[in-house]
Amino acid sequence: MTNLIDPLHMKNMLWLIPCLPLAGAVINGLLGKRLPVRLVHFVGCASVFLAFLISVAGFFTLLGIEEPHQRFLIQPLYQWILTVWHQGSFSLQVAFRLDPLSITLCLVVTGVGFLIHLYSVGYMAGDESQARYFAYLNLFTFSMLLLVLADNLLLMFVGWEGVGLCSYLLIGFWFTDLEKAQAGMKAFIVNRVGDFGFFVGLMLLFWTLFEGSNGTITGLGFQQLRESIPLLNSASPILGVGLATWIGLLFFVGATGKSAQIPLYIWLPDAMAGPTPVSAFIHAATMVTAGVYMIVRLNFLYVIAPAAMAVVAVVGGVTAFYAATIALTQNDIKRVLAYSTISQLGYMFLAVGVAAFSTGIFHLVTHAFFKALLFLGAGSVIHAVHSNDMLEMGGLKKYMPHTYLTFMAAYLAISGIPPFSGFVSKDEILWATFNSHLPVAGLGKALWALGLLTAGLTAFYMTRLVALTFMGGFRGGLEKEKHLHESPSVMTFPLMALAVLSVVGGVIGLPAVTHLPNLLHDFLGPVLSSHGASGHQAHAYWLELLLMLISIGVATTGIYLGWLFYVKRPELPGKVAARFAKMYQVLEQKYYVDEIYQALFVRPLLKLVALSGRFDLNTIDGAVNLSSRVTAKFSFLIGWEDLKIVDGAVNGLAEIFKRWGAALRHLQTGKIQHYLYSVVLGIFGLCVFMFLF
Amino acid sequence: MTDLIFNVFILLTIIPCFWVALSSNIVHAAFSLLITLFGIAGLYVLLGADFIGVIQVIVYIGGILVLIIFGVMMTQRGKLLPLSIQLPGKLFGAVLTGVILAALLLSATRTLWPVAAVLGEPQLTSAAIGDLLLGKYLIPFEIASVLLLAALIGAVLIARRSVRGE
Amino acid sequence: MQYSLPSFLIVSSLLFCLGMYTVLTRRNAIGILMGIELVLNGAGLNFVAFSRFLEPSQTTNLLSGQIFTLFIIAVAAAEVAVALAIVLSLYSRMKSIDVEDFKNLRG
Amino acid sequence: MLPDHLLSWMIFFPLLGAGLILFVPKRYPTVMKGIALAATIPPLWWAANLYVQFDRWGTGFQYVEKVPWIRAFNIHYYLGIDGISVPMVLLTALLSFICIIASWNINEHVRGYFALFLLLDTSMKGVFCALDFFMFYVFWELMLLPMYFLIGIWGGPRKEYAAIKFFLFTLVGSVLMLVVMLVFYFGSVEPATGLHSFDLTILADQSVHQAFLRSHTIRWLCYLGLFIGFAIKIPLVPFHTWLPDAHVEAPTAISVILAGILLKMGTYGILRISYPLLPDMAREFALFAATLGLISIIYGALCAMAQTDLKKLIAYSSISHMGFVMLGMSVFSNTTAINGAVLQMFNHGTVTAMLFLLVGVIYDRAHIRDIDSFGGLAKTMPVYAGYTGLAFFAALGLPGLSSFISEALVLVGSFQQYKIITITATTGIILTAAYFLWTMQRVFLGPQNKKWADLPEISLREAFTLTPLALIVVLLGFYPMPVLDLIGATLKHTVAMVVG
Repeated sequence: MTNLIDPLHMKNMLWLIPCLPLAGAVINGLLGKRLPVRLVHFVGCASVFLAFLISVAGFFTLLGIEEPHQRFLIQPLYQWILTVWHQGSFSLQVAFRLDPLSITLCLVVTGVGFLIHLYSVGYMAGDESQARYFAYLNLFTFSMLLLVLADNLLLMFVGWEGVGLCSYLLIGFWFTDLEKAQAGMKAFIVNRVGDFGFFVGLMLLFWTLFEGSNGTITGLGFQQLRESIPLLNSASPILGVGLATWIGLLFFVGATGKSAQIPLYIWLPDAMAGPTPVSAFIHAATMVTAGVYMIVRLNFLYVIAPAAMAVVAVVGGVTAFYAATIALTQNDIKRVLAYSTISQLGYMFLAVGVAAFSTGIFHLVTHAFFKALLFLGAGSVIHAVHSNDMLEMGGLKKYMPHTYLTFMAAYLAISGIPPFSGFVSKDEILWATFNSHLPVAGLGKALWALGLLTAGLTAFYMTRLVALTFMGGFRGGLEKEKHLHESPSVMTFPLMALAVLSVVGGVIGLPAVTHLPNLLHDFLGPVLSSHGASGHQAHAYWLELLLMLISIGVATTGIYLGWLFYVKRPELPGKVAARFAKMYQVLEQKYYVDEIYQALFVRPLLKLVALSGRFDLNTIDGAVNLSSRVTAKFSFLIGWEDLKIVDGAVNGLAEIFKRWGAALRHLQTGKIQHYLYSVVLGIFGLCVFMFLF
Repeated sequence: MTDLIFNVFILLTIIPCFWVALSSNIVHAAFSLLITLFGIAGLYVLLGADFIGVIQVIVYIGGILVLIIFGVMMTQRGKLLPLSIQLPGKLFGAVLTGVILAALLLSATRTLWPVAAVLGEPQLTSAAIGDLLLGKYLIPFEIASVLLLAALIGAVLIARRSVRGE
Repeated sequence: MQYSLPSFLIVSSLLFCLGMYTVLTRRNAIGILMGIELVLNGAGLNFVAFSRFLEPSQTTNLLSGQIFTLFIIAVAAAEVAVALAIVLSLYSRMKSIDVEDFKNLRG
Repeated sequence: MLPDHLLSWMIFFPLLGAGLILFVPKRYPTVMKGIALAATIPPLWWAANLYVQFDRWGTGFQYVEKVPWIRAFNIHYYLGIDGISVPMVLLTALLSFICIIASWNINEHVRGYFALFLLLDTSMKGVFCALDFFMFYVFWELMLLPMYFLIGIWGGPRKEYAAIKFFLFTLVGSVLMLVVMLVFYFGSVEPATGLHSFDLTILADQSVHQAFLRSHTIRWLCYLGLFIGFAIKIPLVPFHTWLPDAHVEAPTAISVILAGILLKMGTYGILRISYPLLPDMAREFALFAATLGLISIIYGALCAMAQTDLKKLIAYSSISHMGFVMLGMSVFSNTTAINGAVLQMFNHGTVTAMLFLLVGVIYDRAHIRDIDSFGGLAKTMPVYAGYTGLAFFAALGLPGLSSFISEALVLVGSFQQYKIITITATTGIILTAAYFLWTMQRVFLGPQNKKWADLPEISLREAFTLTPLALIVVLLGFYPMPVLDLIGATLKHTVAMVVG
């Protein structure tokens, strides 16, 4: 494929990718109410589809460039921020960078995004403010593309918080329902906590590089960062910890906020309050993966901070396991999928933690396919049953064949059954973890075991979900059963497309044992730092094959157990739950995490707020009023004292003058002569006075 | 010869003054004032101030005195007023006047006035006065005119109010 | 008395004092006016006499005294006009020009 | 076709309008409003021209007009602008124009209101263009008077208390400034004429200062006096309690002007007077000022969260935002922070103006500002909810909107000099997001409150006042260079001068 499009031409079209969805958002947002609904749908979907086409064109242009290390296009738009001073300057450009990593993400965002836009047309039919919905969805696509295509960290931060805003707007889309609005707010504030970490990391990075390079580094462009990153090692560590690690950890805090990892994941389960396509698009495929993308984009930083990498890996692994355990006991179909997303994200961070960047991205891509499919499937189920609770579903296999089939494809993929993409990417991660040589001896092996166990749990709770939803008899009451219907084609087409992708998806990153080229790894090569330990050194193929078999075994046992519990002997879960009542209850209540956070952060903050409010009201204001009262009293005192002493004297004086006045009054006789006399006397006296002296 | 004329005019000025001061009939006082003013005009001419003398006659006598006489005639209805205040008032006035007169006379005669050695021949002064008035003393001249205007308006106003009985 | 400066000053002083006496002792308002006229003329005479007899210094030339008398006459004219207007308006209101009756501006 | 004494024309043109209004008979209020509006349009046009023709790279003052005013004390009528004052003058012209439209439904003592308003407009522009300390002080005091009456007469229930409190607070500040002004006057000798001088440009070069003005304690006391005087105006935390009362009681348009421009007088004063005249003291006070700025940010945000009155909440948020300005201004190791600070002064002007106009809209309809009594307004007034949404997100510093750029610059810049302060300040953005979204939710989201179901949508006039501000907020978010390149050169010069 010689380059169909010459790179220069493509470079000028880069800005179209994010700006088309932005245009769609503006049109729908401002004029939406007046446009007919069909036009709103068309504008919404078309803008994302066009962006997808341009991304594909970009992809091929990149492929066209032979020399792998030249495979990137940068389009600087305009000077964004410029402050100059003597020792240096801080200048940032608004520029888009298209390189293998960002084009992969672009394709996922626009491709899956378009399918979900299509699906939303069906799902949101009948909702009265569709224009606003599509405007927000397009705005989200714009922010995500901005995040992915940004060429410097601050512009990425703009996209980073932009997606946070859109997730807030979309989660609280049906804002008339107060608790949905609260979920939106919770999401935004938790994201904001993460962004705090991101921003501090950004500042620390800039100034360390600025001082290190004494003034030559002036911006945060990735190219500039990549070249000057060794300066971090020379910078003096703070509190004994190397600067690279500090920065890595701070960025990771941002990532946990955005990609819902252990400390800051609490907002994702509540985010299910938004419409299901939103959950599929934002809270499964794109936004939550921003954290992973950011770490992979800054791989050159993390590579020189092994401690930070270890932390990422551990947090990823633990989150994966932790979320999987909670998913076991959830009855709301969307919450199960939410926790499963957190768990899969944990896997991605595990992969990135062990420096298997391309594998992390590979799992990100495959996860986008099957998780979006799962959510959309759940969406069409909810659309039919009008409730999220799995206990009211069951036996939908008969009523919704298409949804069932596509759902099964995704189910098999996520559970890790061989040919499907889920298996390939997850196994690749386990393999990379097994081979990884993290600073702590044996940590790699421990994490691998944890990952394996989580894979089993994943298989189990996915089987539980499928069993409760599609198998057995419909538990949702007879009259509801009557009008159970398959979703319209506009909804099932995306399901099928995604099903194909989740089945075939595995092909782009085949493991070494198959002796076939790992397309994605080679494609991403130049972007990732050279010594990415993605396990392609010479190693015993038999070991990889053995591990693969083990993971297949674990997956099948998980499925069997799930089938056993929920299909063959439905009473079994009740007995098990009874025996481990306490443990079950803890899981069921999501380890009481929400309550702990409430007690640990929210309530003290509110107390502090109330305190400062009162403090301000009566202390400072009080002080001011107090001072006014004191001066008032003091002035009264002076007034009293003044009244008695000074006043007395003054009055006495006044008396004297009054008497003299009375005396002099007689002089004013009214006769003119007397006045003339006094005049003449006066003058005469004056003359005498002048004469004598 | 000039001394004689001079003494005549002095008498002409001083004697009627006593009538003005003491006479009980206001009309007599007014006419004696007329004679005094003529005397003074004569003295002016004697002092070489011919223009001032003529002005004195025209303005002072022709204008002001006529006005006063007019005023006297206007208010002369009914009984003749006892023209001076009771005795103690007069006595006090006389004593005061005497003292001041003595002081003035003393200063007039005692001080050595820097009299010009030779008295220049008196020439016609009106041209020179004209130049001075419109040259060096232009501003006082203008102010005097404004003063007269103001007095005119004031007089009209006061008179008008009194006539309407406000 | 011979024609000399002191004699003139004597005459003007006499005029001045008689005028003052008239002013102080007259009960008739217009009488007082006449007194004032005498005083003014006394002063005028003084000026003319000085301008005639004194050595003209560089600031005051020969005729400045006479100019001054001219202004005195002007002022006198204005003064009489206003004074008569007042007296007549008082007369029309109080039917008398006796100074004793104008007492209401008492203290 | 621009008049040559552009600055004088711009400053005193509203005064002509005010004069004209006095002659309009009582029966024609709309004519008065028309004249008031007409009196603000030419200055706006001139300010725009000023902005376009301002030479970005010249460091000295431009459009200078210097005429001896009071010869006895060597005081000059000395006007001039540089990079810092151009955005402020532009902001003043714009906000005055908008506020006249916003106060179209004032209908008692219309003549008094608009005449005082135009007088206030004149004095504000005067402060921004004055280069003579005495003239600066005159305009500073002149600004107090109309403000006192505007709050005292047209204000809310506790207007007298608020007006007096505002007046006394600022007066204390200006008394201190007066003392310092006199110290500088008597402590300085102009080399050319040997006279004392009020001229800021001359006072700026240290050689002019006499012996006693060179002693450390005197300079320290002078800087402290000026600092307190300006801190009251900014307001920094210990001196801020007049702001919530003044805002709550002031009519809408006046609290827009109060928050939009008057708060900037404090920081502008420090940049125009404290830094050039006492650079060594500026460095010494920098840490103290930064800490006060930090306290303002955190404390302002906390108090804002505790408020139930919408206007008080926005008042406290202004304190928090102005804390950023103070933090940015006390960094001298780079110009990023100070550029961010001046940009934040401009952005805060537009954003808070929008916020107060929006509160005005709801107050005109519902006559209460209590947050908890509203609910579900987004259903009844969607367009209004849209505007408020934009304003709230701009205020909490969402990237892509103007205040993010300025806050980011301030934080990035000040990180170099004060690491711990900046990190604590960055937590401020979380608090800000929390209280704005919480307010957004209590007022707009949630079930539709029956009591307010019939509130009319935002009117065209109100929308007309909000749209230009909204456009500026969005434009400066994506492309802040129009303001940044305007202030760049001057601030580089200022920092160089302070670092010395």
